[in-house]
Amino acid sequence: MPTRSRPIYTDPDKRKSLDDLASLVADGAVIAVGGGLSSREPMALLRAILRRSITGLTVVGSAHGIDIDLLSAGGALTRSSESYVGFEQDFGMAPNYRRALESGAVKAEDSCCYTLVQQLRAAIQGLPFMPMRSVRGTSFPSLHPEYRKMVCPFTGEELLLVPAIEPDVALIHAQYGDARGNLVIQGPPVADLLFAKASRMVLATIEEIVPTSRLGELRGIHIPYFYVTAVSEVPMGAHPTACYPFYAYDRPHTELYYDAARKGADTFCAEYLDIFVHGAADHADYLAQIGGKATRARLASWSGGLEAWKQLYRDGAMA
Amino acid sequence: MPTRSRPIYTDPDKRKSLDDLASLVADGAVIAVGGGLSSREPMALLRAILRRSITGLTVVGSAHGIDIDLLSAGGALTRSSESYVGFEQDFGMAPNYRRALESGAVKAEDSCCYTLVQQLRAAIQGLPFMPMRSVRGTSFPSLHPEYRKMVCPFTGEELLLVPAIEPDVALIHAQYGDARGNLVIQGPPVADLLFAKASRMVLATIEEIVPTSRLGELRGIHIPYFYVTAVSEVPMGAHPTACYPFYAYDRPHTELYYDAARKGADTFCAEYLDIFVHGAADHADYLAQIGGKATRARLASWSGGLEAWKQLYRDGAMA
Amino acid sequence: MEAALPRRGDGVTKTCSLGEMMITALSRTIEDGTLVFHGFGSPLVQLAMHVAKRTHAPRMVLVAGATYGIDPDPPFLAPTTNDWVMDRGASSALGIEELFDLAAAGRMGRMFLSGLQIDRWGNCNVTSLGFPELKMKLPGGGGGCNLSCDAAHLTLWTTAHRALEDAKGRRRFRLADDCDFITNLGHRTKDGKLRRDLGHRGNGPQWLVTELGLFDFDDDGHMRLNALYPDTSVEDVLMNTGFKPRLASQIEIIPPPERLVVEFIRRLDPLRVHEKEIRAEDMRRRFTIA
Amino acid sequence: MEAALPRRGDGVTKTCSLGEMMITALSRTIEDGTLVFHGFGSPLVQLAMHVAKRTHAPRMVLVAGATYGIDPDPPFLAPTTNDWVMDRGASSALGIEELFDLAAAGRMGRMFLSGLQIDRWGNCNVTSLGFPELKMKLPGGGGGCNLSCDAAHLTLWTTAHRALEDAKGRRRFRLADDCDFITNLGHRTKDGKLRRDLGHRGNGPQWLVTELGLFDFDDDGHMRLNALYPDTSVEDVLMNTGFKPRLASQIEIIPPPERLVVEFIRRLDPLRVHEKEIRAEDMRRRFTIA
Repeated sequence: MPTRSRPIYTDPDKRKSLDDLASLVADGAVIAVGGGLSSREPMALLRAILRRSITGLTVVGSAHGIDIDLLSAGGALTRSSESYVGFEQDFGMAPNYRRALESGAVKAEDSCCYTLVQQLRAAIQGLPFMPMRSVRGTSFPSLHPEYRKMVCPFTGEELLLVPAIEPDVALIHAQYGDARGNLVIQGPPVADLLFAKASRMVLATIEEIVPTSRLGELRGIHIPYFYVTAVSEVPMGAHPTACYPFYAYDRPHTELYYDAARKGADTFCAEYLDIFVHGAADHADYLAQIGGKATRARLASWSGGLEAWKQLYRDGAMA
Repeated sequence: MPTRSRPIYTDPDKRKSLDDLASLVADGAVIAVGGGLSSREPMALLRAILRRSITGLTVVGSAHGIDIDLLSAGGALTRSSESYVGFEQDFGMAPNYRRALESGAVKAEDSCCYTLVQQLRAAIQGLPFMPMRSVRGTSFPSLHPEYRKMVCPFTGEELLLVPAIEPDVALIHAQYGDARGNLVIQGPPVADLLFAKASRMVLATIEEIVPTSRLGELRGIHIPYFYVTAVSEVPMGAHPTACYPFYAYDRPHTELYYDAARKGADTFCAEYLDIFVHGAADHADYLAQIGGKATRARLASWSGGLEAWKQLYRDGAMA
Repeated sequence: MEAALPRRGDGVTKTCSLGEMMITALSRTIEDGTLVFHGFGSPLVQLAMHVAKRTHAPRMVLVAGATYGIDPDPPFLAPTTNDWVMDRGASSALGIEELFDLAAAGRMGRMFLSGLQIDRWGNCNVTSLGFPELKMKLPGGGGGCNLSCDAAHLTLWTTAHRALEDAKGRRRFRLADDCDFITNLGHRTKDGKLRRDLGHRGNGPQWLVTELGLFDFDDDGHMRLNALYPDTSVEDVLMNTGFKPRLASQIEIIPPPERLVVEFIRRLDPLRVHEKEIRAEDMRRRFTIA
Repeated sequence: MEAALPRRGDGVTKTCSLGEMMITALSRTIEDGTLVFHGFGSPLVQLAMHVAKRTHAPRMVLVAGATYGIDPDPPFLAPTTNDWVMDRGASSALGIEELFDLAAAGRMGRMFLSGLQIDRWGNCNVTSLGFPELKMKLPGGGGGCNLSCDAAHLTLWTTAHRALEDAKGRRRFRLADDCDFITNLGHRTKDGKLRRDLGHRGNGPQWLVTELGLFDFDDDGHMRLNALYPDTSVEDVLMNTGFKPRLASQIEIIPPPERLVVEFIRRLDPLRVHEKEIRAEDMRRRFTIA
C-alpha cells in the first residue's frame, strides 16, 4: 500500500532496551536492514530478533552478507528481495542463505540496487511507482510480475515502472544518536537514509547516545529524529561487522562463522547459533562470549596506524 | 532534450576569470541561479553576464529576489519559470521583474518549488519525466501545456507527469572550493545540489579557493568536481546577498537598490545599473564602489555577537 | 528597547497589538506532535510556530521555511527568511527535496498559506492579477501550490482583508469572489471540481486568520466566519468580503494571548519584523490581555 | 614482506603473476577523462582502476564500489569492499542513489561486471543456476543489472574460464551457451531482441578478460577472441568455452605490465587480496615483464 501516509515520531525520549526494539518487529513484516557487506549492520538487533523467534520476514536491501545469512539460518525469513548476499571474494557465497533459498524455505525475489533505490524513492515521495529505463531485457521482470511498462508520452520510448517499496521496519545501527532519535551515520551510509525515510518504523541501535548539542558537532549523515521510532544504546552493536571509528570488521570471527555455516545447517546450529545467538541471554552475554574487552581492544586497534589496521585483516590473524 | 547524456568535467585546474565564466553563458540559454532570497546568490557572475549583454535567457528556480530582478532590469531574460521573485515582506514585490513581465518583455511561466524539484530529478536520473500528485486542480497546468496526466497502472489514481528540466548552465556561488572544481556549500544549499547535478554546465564563483585537503575538513554539502565546468575565486561574489560565514546580507545596499528600482526603469538604469553594473569595469571596481573594505568589515561584523548581527538589520542602519 | 521588556510577567504588559493577536490565533491552529512548516515572507507565521512550540505544542516538528532547519531557536527574527540567523539551534536541516517529499508522503501536518486573492473555497492567488492576460504580476507562490495539495491541513492568513479604495476609488477585495489564477488549491477548483475527488494527500484549508476575524471552512468547503476581534463586527467582515461568507451559528470573540506569550513575541522579534505585514491603520489597534 | 619490495624499478622484479597480467589488461580498457566504477568483491578491478589512474588515465573519475568514494587513495586493499580503508583520501563520496543516477543519466563511462555464466552476447548470470527452478542460488548481482543497461561501456571479466570437471566428471562452462538467468544485460536478450532496440543508455560489453584470453564483441555483439596470454592457445579457449567464440583476424599476445605497474600492485595489495580471485592452478603461472 504505497499511498498510505507515514507517521512521524516526536517522543522526546525514545530510549528502549534492545529486546523492546526487537519486540516491535511483527511476524511477517517487510524489513530493511541497514549497513552493508561487512560494515555497520545491526547485528545485535538481528540476534535479538532471532531470540524472540520472529518469523515470516521479508528482507529488502542492496549488498549484504552475514546479516541476511544469519536471519536465513535462524528461520526468520520467508522472502528475500536483496540484490546480493555473500561474503565477497573473501569467503565466498553465503552458506545459510543459499541453503534456505535452494530448499524453498525462503522465496528468492532478487532485485537490483537501483531498482530498490527507485522503489524506495517512490515511497519517500508518496508515489505509487517510479519510472526507470534499465532492467528491461534482463530476466528480473520474470521474477517481478508486479513491474509494469509504459510508453513515455514525452519521448515515445518504453520505460519500466517499479512500484513503491515501503518497508514496515528499517533496522539501523548508527555510530551516534540522541535520546530523541536523531542519528548520525559516519562513513558510507549505504541505503540507510533511504530506508529511514521510506519505512513506517525505524528502529535504531546506537553505538553511543550523546546529548543533542554534541550531534551538531559531528560530521556525517544526519537523520532527523521524527523518522525514528525507538532507539537503544548498544555498544559493539554491529559486531562482527565494522562500526568505525569504534571498531573494524572482525574477520576472524566471521571466518569462524563461515566455517560453521559451510558445514551444514545442523553444524551451524550447534557451533554458532546455539552459542552466540540462543546461547547468549542478551547482548552483554554475547560480548562476553566473543571475548569481551580484549576483542573490543583488538578491533579498536585499527586507529593505531596502518600496520595495526593491516594486521587485523591478515590471513591467520587471531580472533 | 531530457534524454541526452550529460558531460563530466575532469580538468585538474578549472580556474578562470569571472568574465571568462560569464562568456560560457550563451544567448538563449536556460539558466539555473543558485542560492535564494537574500542568500548566496551568484551576484558578481550575474553582473558579469549583464556586462557582456547576454540576452534571451530563461531562468528556472525556486525562491529568488534581487538576482532575477537584476537580470530582468538588465534585459537578459526572455522567460521566467521561477516559483517566487520578490523581497519578502521586507521590501515587497520585485519592481524590475514585475515591469518586465507586465510589459511582456519576459514571458511568465511560473512554476512551484516541488514541481521544479521533480523536473530536475527527472534530468538527474536521465528520465524524460517524473510523476507527482500535487498541482492538479490549480491553474498551473494552464501555464504549462507540456504537463501530461496518466492513470496509475498500480492504483488507478490520476497522476501528473512533469517533463525533465535540464538547465544549460547552473550558476552557483559557494563558500569554498578547489581548483579542480570541488565545491563546499555551507548553510542552506537551496536547490544548488539539484542544479549542479541536472545541468549540462556548472559555473561556480567561490569565496575562497583552498587546497583539496582543506575541503575535506569543512562541514557542509560537497559537490564533486566532475559536475563543475569552471570556477573563479570571487570574494564578496554574492554581495549584496549574504554569504556566511564571510558576510551577512547587505540590507542597506538592497534598500538603495529597491528604492531606485521602485522609481521606474529609467531611474533604475541611471541610479543603479549605470553605476554598479555597467559603471564598474569588473568586480574589483564594484567592490570599490560599494565601499571597499569598510563595507566588507561591516558585513563581517555579524560574527561579533548578537547585538552586532541585529544591528546590521535595523531600519535605518547605515550602509 | 526590547532589552527593557520584562522577561517574566510582572504586570507591566497590559495590552497587545493586532499582530500579536493574529500570531496567537495562528498558533492555536497548530496541533502538538505534528510536522509544521512555514514559507518565506511570513513573520507572523514564524512567530506563531515558535509560540506554539513553547506553549501547547512542544512536540511539534518545527521546520523553518527557506533554511529548512528543524526546531531552530533563532536569537531574533531576521528581516529575510533564508538568513543564518533563522536556523541557529536547529538540530538538523532538510534539503528542499526532502521537505517537499515529506508533504507528498503525507507527513506534513500543517502549512500556512496566503494570497493576494483568496476565494470562498480557500483558493489563493499569488501568481498574477489578470490571467491569461496579465494585469499585475504577483511574486509567485514558492512551493505553496504543491503544499496546498499535499499538506494534511492548511491555515490561511492575510493582513489585508479590509478592502480599501485605491486612487481611482475602486475597491479590490482580498477575499475575492473569484481568483484570477489558482496558485494554492482550496476546496474546489475553478471548474467546480471537489478537492476530495482529486486524490490529494491534503484536506485543504481549515482556518483563515485575517485582521478582521477568524474563519473556518464548513462541510461544503465554504468559508465561514467563526470569530471576531473585540473591535470588529460581522458588518465589517461582510462589507470587506467580495462574496458572502457563511456565518457560524455562534460567532465567538478571539481570545487574547497570555502576557507571557506577548512578552515572548517581543523578545523574539526585537526588530519588529512582523509589523511589516501589518497595515499602518491596524498598527493603532490595541487589545487588553489577560 | 611487501615493505621489502623496491619502490622504484631496480630490476629485481622480472616476472609477474596471472593476476597482475589480468589487472593490467583490465586497466587498459579504461579511457582517461571518464567516470569509472567497480562493484564489491572485485579486487582485480579495484587494482586495475588504481593502475589506470596512476598511469594512462590520471583524469578518470574513480568511484569506489560500496563506499562510493571519489578518487580514494587507499593505503592497502582490505579483504572486503565497504571498509573505511577503501575510501581513505577520497575527495568526497556519493550516495548510493547518486552513483546510480550518474549512470542512468549517461555519465558513467565504464563499469566492470562478471558472472557465473557469461554467454556469447555478454549476458551474465549471477542470480541462480536453474531458473525458474532453482538449482543453485548465486549471490546476486548487486547493481550490475542496472549498470549493465546504463553504463556507457562494460568490461567483463572472469578468472574461471577454464571448465574443470566436477566430482561427477561434468564440465560446467563459465562461458556458457546460454545463461539460465540474465542478471546483467549483454548485446541480445534471451528472446533475441537487440540491446540497441531497447533504448538503453549503455552500449554493452566491449571487452572480456579471462585467465585464458582477451575478447571483444563484434558488430553483431558476438564475443570474439582478440588476444591470448603467452602461455595459452586458441585451442585452450575453444575447449573451455560452451559455445564457439568468433576469432579476430589476427590474435595478439596480451602485453605484460611494466615493472613499475607490477610493483605498484604489490604495494597496494600487500595482503594479496586479489589472489582470492585466482584459482590455485593459475597461481603458478608467471610472465616475463618488460
